[in-house]
Amino acid sequence: MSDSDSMQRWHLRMREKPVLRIVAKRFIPFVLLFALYVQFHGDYGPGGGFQAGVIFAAGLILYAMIFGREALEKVAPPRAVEIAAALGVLLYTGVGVATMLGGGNFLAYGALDSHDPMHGQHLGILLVEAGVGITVAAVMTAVYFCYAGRGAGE
Amino acid sequence: MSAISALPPGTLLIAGALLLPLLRGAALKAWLLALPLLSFAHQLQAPEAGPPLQFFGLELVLLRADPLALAFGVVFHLAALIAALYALQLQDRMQHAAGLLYAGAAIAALFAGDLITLFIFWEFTALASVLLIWARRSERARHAGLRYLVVQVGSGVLLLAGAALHYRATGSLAFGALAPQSPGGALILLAFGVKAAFPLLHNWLQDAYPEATVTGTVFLSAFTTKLAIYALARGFAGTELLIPIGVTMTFFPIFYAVVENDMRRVLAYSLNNQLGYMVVGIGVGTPLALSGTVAHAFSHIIYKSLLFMAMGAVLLRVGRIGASQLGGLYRSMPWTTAFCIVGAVSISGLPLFSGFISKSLILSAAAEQHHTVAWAMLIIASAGVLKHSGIKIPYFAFFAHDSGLRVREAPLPMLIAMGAAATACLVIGVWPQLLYDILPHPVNYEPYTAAHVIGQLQLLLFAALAFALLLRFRIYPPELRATNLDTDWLYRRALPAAIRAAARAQRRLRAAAQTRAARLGHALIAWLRRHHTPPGLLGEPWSAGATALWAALLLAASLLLFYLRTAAAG
Amino acid sequence: MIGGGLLHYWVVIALMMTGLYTMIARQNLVKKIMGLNIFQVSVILFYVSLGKVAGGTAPILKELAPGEPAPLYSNPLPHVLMLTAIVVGVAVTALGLALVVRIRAAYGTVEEDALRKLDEEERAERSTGGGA
Amino acid sequence: MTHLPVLQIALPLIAAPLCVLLRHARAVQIFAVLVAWACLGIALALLGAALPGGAISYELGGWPAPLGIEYRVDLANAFVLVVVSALGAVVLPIGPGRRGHAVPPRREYLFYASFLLCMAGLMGVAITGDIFNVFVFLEISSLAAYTLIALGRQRQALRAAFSYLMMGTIGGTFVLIGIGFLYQMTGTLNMADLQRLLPAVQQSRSVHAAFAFLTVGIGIKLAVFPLHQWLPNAYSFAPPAVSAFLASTATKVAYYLLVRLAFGVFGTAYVFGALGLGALLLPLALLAMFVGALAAIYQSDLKRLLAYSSVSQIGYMILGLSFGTATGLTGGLVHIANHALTKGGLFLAVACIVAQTGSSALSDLRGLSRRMPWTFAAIAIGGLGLIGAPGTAGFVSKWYLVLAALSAGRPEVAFAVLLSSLLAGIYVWRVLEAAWFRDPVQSAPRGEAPLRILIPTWVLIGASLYFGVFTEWTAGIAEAAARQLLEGAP
Repeated sequence: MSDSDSMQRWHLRMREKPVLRIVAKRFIPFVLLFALYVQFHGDYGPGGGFQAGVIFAAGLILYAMIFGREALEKVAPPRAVEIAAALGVLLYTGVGVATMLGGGNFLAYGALDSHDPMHGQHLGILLVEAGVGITVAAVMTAVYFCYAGRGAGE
Repeated sequence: MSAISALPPGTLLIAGALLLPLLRGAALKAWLLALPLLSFAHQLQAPEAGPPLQFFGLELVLLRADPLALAFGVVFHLAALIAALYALQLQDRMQHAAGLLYAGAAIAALFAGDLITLFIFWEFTALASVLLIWARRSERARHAGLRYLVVQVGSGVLLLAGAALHYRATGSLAFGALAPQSPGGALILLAFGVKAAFPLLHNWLQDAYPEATVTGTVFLSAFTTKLAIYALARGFAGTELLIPIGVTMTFFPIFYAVVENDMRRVLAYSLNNQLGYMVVGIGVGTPLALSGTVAHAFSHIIYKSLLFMAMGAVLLRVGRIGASQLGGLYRSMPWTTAFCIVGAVSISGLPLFSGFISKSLILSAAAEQHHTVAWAMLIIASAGVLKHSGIKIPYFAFFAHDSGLRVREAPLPMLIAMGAAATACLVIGVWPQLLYDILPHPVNYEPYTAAHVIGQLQLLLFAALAFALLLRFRIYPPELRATNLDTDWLYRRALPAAIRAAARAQRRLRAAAQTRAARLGHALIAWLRRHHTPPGLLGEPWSAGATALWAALLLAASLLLFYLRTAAAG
Repeated sequence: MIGGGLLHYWVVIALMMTGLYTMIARQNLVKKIMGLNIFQVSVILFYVSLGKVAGGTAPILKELAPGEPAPLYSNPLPHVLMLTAIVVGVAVTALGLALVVRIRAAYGTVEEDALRKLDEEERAERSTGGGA
Repeated sequence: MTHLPVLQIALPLIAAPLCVLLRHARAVQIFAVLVAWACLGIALALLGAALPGGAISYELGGWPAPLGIEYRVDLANAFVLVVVSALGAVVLPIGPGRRGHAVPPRREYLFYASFLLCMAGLMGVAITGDIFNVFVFLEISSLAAYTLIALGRQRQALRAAFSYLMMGTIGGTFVLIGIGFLYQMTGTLNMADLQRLLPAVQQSRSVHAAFAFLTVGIGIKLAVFPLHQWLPNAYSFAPPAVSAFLASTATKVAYYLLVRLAFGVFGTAYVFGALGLGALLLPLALLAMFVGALAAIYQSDLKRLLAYSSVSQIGYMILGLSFGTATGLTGGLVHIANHALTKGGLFLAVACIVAQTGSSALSDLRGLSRRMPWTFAAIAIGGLGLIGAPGTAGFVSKWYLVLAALSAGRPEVAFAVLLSSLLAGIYVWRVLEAAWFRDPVQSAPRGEAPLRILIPTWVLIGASLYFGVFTEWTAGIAEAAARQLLEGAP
């Protein structure tokens, strides 16, 4: 409970720091945007779901640190985070199943588009990376909830 | 039906024992008596050989019914029936079940055609029989039972190891004649020897049997050692080594039997002595000798059960079994007394009783093969038998000084069981041909020649005379550590002091060795316990850090090993 | 060159030993986790150094002008593998810390010797309680 | 069907997040059990396909083998797959346990999700032909296992999980280092490819180091003495179903992995000839057999006793491996199945006891056999299996081990095997003696355990009896698998 007290005190103090609040508010959208850039640039250069997911989660966690866990819970309810993590994995494995239904091997993206395998490759990698990104972002946020939420329920 | 006849006899007993928990009252009793009969019927219609069974790549022969196995089967069934009858009034269902399982496993072991099957039932008898000891539910019995189990399972382990070696060497698991010189054969011989209570391997017998329940001892005396005798007869007939071993077996227990106070322990020693005759018979190995062995096993099972039953009845009624604590019981237990005397004269080999018939066979076989020394020793030993079993048991239990004990006669089922056994002793003694007909080899032997009868009677008379004299001069009170004095007067005059000293020295030596070994054993166990119980080093998991350290050390060790090995090779 | 061209090995080994030592010697569970992290990082460095090809450039495909020789790429595979290893490391750390949090809640301490003593006391209590 | 190898892994992997989405305890339970049974079906189908002797290869993403990740099923790993999925299918229906548990019903779905992940990880280790993939699956299964263990009822479960996490991660990292060395020397991660390329470079010290790191790393997961320290606490404080599952599968998969690397990747001649691994493993195996059994004798809690007996039984498996011969390997492989059935059944029997009495202390077992005859009959049979009594599955394994020791010219080792089964007899006897020959305590439970637990218990114990006599499906397959591994069939 002392932990949760200190948490609350931390947020109270944050209220009194307008510079941080303003900067964060301006900054966070760019963090999230950058995450999306890394996510979709992964198709052509360095980047991809792992990195993007972590960056995205970092943005969310920054938001929670400045404005409080409750504020983040409004944006991303823990239940929704949990579902997102599950859905991300399902998206990944779903692509695998789809390729099998399309007649290829598991995760043989070429099978996603019977006319143009190259197009299928693009689509497959896009979806898989999206799944990875969603999962990583959700799991990192969940981990944050797990520690930051400690004491609240006790 | 054909499926049942493919199974070895005895399995019926095992299966039947598993039904016991469902029965109660009269049905239970009827079932207990019916099972041995049913099983015997099963044996009678058993084919000569069952179909081989595939058991992870090995071919097992569960059923091989040749004359040797069949002969033992007859007597085992008879013993099972008598023992079940004796135990009938018992309320303890576990003992009933254990007894039947034990008998069933022992019978099934007789028909095992290969070493693995033999091993399986061999261990099964150990497991079932130990329950008969534990069923007494005393601390002493629990410990004795555990020691017994360790020895019995140990003999099974030796047997399995021997079987594996034998299989390696010959590629066959069939249980036939084995070579005692080969490592596998030697291990198997040792396994049989443990179970047959060879000298120095015998302690478990005297340790465990007297601790078993009243009825349990009757079962125990019938099966365990005789199964070993059967196995020896099958695997090592004609092994000369067995003759000296057997002669030793007939002799050394006499000393202990004479000085022992606990009557059931006296019988346990005499059991050992009787086994000696059979081991000699196997060592001689001629058809006559083998037949003698089987015949002796047959009659011995019956009269030894009879004696154990009588002593069990005494223990049941009096609650004590020390020779010095008994006496004068013939007044209150006349029937038991009578049956006990029948058993005693049978074991002593009095003509017209079963012991005479079978012992003579072995003696004649030994003489025929010119094992003169062994023959002479056996004769001398048989006089000793008379003293410790034939006279000591009935005399101190039922006569001697009147201890003032007034108890009830044994319960009726026990009396019937004893009566049946006594009748069997007499019937075999009078009509030996009945016994000879079931022996594995045809026997044309007439025990009742004048020479035989007179020789035996002389021997017995001298022994009885010696006993009387000793008593008369008060050299033979039960608590005295007396020596064995035999009919031979030279022997008697020259050696008593030496033997007395030797016996005493041996006892002292044994005691010292035992305490030293015990102290060592205790220290070892304490050490093991200290390190393996939870706060100890090996009984409690270490911290994660310690494992990290061990992982690092092991890694270093393996790197070093690999480096050295390859450096040496390169 | 320092370390005879094997500098990266020495760094890896130094980190690895630091991590192992921390795990072995520290009683505090959080510090143990940190040791574990250092240990894992050393392996990641090891892999990353495996992928480096002397003179190689970042493994990004580019359009080649006609006649231009293909550039020498470093091996990207170890990096990709380490992506997975990092994820594993994060998961392990998160789970380990979560366990530490719950241990703290259940025992009130995160020092291993204190935990051990608490467990031993509990067992002693139970065995005497069970005997009575 | 051609996709079976990947479905084996993908099915539980897909099902785990679905469990999270479903949430409703009852629905999740039914769903997870169905998935586990489907896994068993797939594993059996794979075994059937592998029986003729060839290997089934499946290329993930359609990339050809040395480059892409390959799933490869031959007899040895099909056998392991069947064992793992069968144990999962039998144990999972029991669930996390109801009585005073750390898992509130509304969080139960996490138990099922973790369990499925653990299954997927273990089967993944067995099925994959890519050595880095092995590491990934090893960590998936381990992470799920840490979580499952931490669900135990007592607070010691947390400590146990933490220690396991530390040691397991050290082990996993060692494996990773070993893989790194292999990749450095050969430039490939595919196991079949490694087998082809290694002989050329096997004199290099990097390869020795790789093998040392792999052996020790796997040794931690396998709980080789003296790296077994995580095991007793982990098994004794985990929820009963978890103990039953992990005890019968986790170490077995690690054993399979070690076997695969030693015989299938590095090669018998190199591992046992040049490096002399047998000289390292044999003493460790013997020590494990005796220390484990002795420690088991002196334990006062049934679950701990069984856990230490596992240490001893793992010693047997290592012993089989240490000879480096077909017979020894057969003994080790067949013990995977036999010990999984026996120990799984025993831990489930403990679950029965805990469900009725709430305790697994030996002193609380007094006289219980009268109240719970079926449970204790199962314990008696399972105990005989641990001893290696004939007619039980344990005997079959021991027979092969004894044969292997004798044919390797080590009769004293054969004797040690038999001697340590005597020790097993003592600890089993302690349990039976308490249950049968002591008078029951006052607070003894009213009756037999619920069928929900009793039936799985008897399924496993019954199977251990069945495979004690009919060994075509255990020893037969193990023998063929050992031969396949030794011949280094591609």
